[in-house]
Amino acid sequence: MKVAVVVFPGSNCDIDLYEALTSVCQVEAEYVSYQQNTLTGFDAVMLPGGFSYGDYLRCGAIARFSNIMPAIQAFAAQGKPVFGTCNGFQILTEAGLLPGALKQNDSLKFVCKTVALKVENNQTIFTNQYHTGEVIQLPIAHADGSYYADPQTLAALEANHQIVFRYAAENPNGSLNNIAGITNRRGNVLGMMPHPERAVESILGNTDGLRLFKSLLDSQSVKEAVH
Amino acid sequence: MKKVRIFVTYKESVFDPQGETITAAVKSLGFPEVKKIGVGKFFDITLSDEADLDQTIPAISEKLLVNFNLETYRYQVLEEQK
Amino acid sequence: MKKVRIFVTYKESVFDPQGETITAAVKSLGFPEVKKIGVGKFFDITLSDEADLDQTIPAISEKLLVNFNLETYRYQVLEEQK
Amino acid sequence: MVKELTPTQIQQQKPYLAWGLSEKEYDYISKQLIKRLPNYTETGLFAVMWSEHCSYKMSKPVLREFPNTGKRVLQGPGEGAGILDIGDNQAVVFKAESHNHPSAVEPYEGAATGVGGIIRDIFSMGARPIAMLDSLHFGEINHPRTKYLINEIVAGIGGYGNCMGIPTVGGETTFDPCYAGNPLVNAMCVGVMDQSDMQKGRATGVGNAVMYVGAKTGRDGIHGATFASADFADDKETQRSAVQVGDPFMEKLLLEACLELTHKHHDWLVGIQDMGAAGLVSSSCEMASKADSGMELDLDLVPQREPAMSAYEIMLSESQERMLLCIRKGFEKPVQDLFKGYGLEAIVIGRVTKGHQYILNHQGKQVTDIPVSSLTDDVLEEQGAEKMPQRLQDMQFSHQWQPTALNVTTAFYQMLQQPTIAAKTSITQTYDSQVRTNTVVGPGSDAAVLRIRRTKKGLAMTTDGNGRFVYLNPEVGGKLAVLEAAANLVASGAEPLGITDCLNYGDPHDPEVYWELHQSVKGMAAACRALEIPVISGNVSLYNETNQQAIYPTPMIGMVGLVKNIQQHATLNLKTSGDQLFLVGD
Ligand SMILES: Nc1ncnc2c1ncn2[C@@H]1O[C@H](COP(=O)(O)OP(=O)(O)O)[C@@H](O)[C@H]1O
Repeated sequence: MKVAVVVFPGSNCDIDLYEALTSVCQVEAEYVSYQQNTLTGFDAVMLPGGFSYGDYLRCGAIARFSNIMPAIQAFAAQGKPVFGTCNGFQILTEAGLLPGALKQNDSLKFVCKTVALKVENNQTIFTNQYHTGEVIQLPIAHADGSYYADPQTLAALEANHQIVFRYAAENPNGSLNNIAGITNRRGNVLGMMPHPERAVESILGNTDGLRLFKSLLDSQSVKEAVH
Repeated sequence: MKKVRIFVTYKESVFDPQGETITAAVKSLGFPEVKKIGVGKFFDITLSDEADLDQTIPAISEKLLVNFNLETYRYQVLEEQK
Repeated sequence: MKKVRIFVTYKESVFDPQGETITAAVKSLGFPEVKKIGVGKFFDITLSDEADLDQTIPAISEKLLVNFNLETYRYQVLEEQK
Repeated sequence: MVKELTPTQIQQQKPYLAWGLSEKEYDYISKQLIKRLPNYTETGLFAVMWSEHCSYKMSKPVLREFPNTGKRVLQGPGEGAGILDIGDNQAVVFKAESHNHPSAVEPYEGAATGVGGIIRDIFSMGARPIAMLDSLHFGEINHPRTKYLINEIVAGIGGYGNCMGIPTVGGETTFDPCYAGNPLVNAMCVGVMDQSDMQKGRATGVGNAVMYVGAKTGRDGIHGATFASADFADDKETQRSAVQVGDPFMEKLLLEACLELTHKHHDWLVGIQDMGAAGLVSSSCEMASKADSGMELDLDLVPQREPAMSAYEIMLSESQERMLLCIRKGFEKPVQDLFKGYGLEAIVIGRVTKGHQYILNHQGKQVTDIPVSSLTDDVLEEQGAEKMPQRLQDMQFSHQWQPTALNVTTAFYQMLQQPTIAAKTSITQTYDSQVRTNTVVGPGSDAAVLRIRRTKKGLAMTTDGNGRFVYLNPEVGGKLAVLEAAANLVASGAEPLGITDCLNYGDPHDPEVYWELHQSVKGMAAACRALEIPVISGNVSLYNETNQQAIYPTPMIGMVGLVKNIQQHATLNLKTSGDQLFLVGD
């Protein structure tokens, strides 16, 4: 298993993902520049948080035109796992790999804190080590995390069990249906505002994010898809 | 040079927290005559004389400047000199 | 109801990193005819019929909507119905 | 275009007075230092380089009180930031900076660019910034402007730090009427590096290139006085703004590019410095002065954002996100390519020269030819007059105020309602305190604690000060500021290593203010000596007054400590019911 951590100009949680994978989960990972155009040799792709292109215009709007994006599109189309957290989620929606969009928080402010999340669907390659209905704690840190989609899209997300994480207590940003994370229809692309990679070591006070990485890394379906 | 202004706003159905906050703030400052404030952004684009506006403006709007999940746009030609 | 649109932009001398970044992005997307993109915001204000626009609009602009350290504004009456 | 006065007109009309240069200084410069009348550009360079902000001419005598040596000190005051040895060939780098005046005028951008500036100071030393802290002092919370200032200043600090991906892990926030017209915005940045990557802001080696990287130069932040003066022929004042606007995205690119240069290309790089206060002039002449070199720059090569900038404007501009490099001759191209990889332009704007002259050329004319040292080393120090403030003289004879014992429970609740004491989560939650996943203890404890990856070590850090204590007794207040910071570190399981400071005071020409400055520094220095903690960097902000009313003398102490074993750090919350509580000390 080898994971690509894509680095865009302005990404700043790239090291967090990389360390969660390599130091904590003992998995091979490599930084991949936004300028590259191939993902050959990788089994999964992760898009980190940060402020690609300063979040100018809209979060993720400019990054989605990077050289690497067609390769990510193709990778996703092959059913291989693609994961985006925070700015990574924003880029995936801007690129159309996930439906909907992320708006400015209702508070109009950046918010950094730990929130309660309900695992809505553990039948994904990213969540199979959680229980459906389980409530976990993960940090958030964003100014534009209010998920929006039109009513039809929302209904389809609900019907297809694409909503994987929902804010369980307070809704920190005004997102519709308390959505914190969704997958695409096929279930191989996950985007979420919370930062599981910040919650993988007990020294930092929280390990609730660890099972997300473990789910993916141990996932039988990944091994099958890849080999 | 040609000049075009593109106006981008949230679709009507999308909740605009900024507009709500500003409306409330203005009212509380003592302007009861203000009923509602909507917020949008605009882009002033300078293009070379050869630019085909009917083609270029929708193209860059759709590709980059507007997110159709949330937003809608209109544009206005400010200047079209030869 | 009266309707006014207030346009707020950076003053000319103020550095606009967002505009620069967007201009570069549009050019690199293959629109060499685009020379420059400036970004601004606008406020669409609905006021009651009694509102005195010459008074209210500058007042709320100065008090809340515009940061005169960096920005400047213009406004345009869209509708003035009795 | 600017109509520049001739040297004789300058001598007669004395525009330099409005730029902050005294007649005595002007005479000394023209008669002793350069032995001719300085031209317009030169006069401007002297005015800004001899300002208190750049030269510390009034605070220097006082700052000598601070101890700044010790077995861990690798770099004391004098460079962009101080450096301390933390073992394993690693070092910690830190410095604090005030941005009070810019934040009072334009709170968002003022605070944001303050953060940007202090971050550049850290990475220009070759270190990766790992944490930000702040120290904020506002007027009373129900003062109409205070709420606006808090929102904007806090948003500015968060906006910049969050975008850079540097966690803001701690700070302090107090409220008092004395800060209503003059809020204090101090920011501190901490970085970590391998000792082999240590850089200096030096330009040595005749023929080596002086290279400019980062944002273009505009008229931002040029000495307010010049805007007010009638020198501008073109009358578009309303379209003019000298406010500096920060671009954290540009700075993030600059940070990564500069760290690649400093970490991987020791052989290309001779020296590096950020362009902070007084922009190009201060960075370039300091780099030359520290190396005892000469320097010649061609200002037409400086990337410019606005048309028709004069030499004076180009040199004094405080446009943000710019760095100056000294590059070994022959390596200009690879440096350019390296920066291009990050979407940045690096441009040769001059060379290190033989001798010690500072020469500037602009539009085919030589506009400056003066000794480098005349700008940096020959500044006339000023010893301020000192007088114990009347209020303290009076206090000596009055009875100490005794609080009447009232209901302790009520008093306790009332104290908790004081904004200075109340929880600051509404502020700290808008800062990303966790990015880069090293924050072991974030905001809400005595000190923040960060681990250093791949070691057992951690660093604890805190900012502390108490203007009211210093106002009541400068010497004791100064001691207490240091002791509070040290206590916060010790309570987090750390050994205090060193200090940076921001000295926020009123007008030093007021003998009472100067006395407060001197006495409080004495107090801080005494505490530093007692605890054996050196002061390795710092910043002075004077003239914090509104309507001739000075703020409380408010020194801020930023202190960093070493946690030898990160597993053994301590936090302040009570852990288990039944645990015993001890009171230690007097
Ligand atoms: N402006 C601020 N920025 C970041 N952290 C802050 C700020 N103000 C307060 N804090 C944090 O909030 C906590 C409480 O602050 P404070 O009330 O000053 O505590 P103390 O008196 O123990 O120093 C500390 O952890 C401090 O670092």
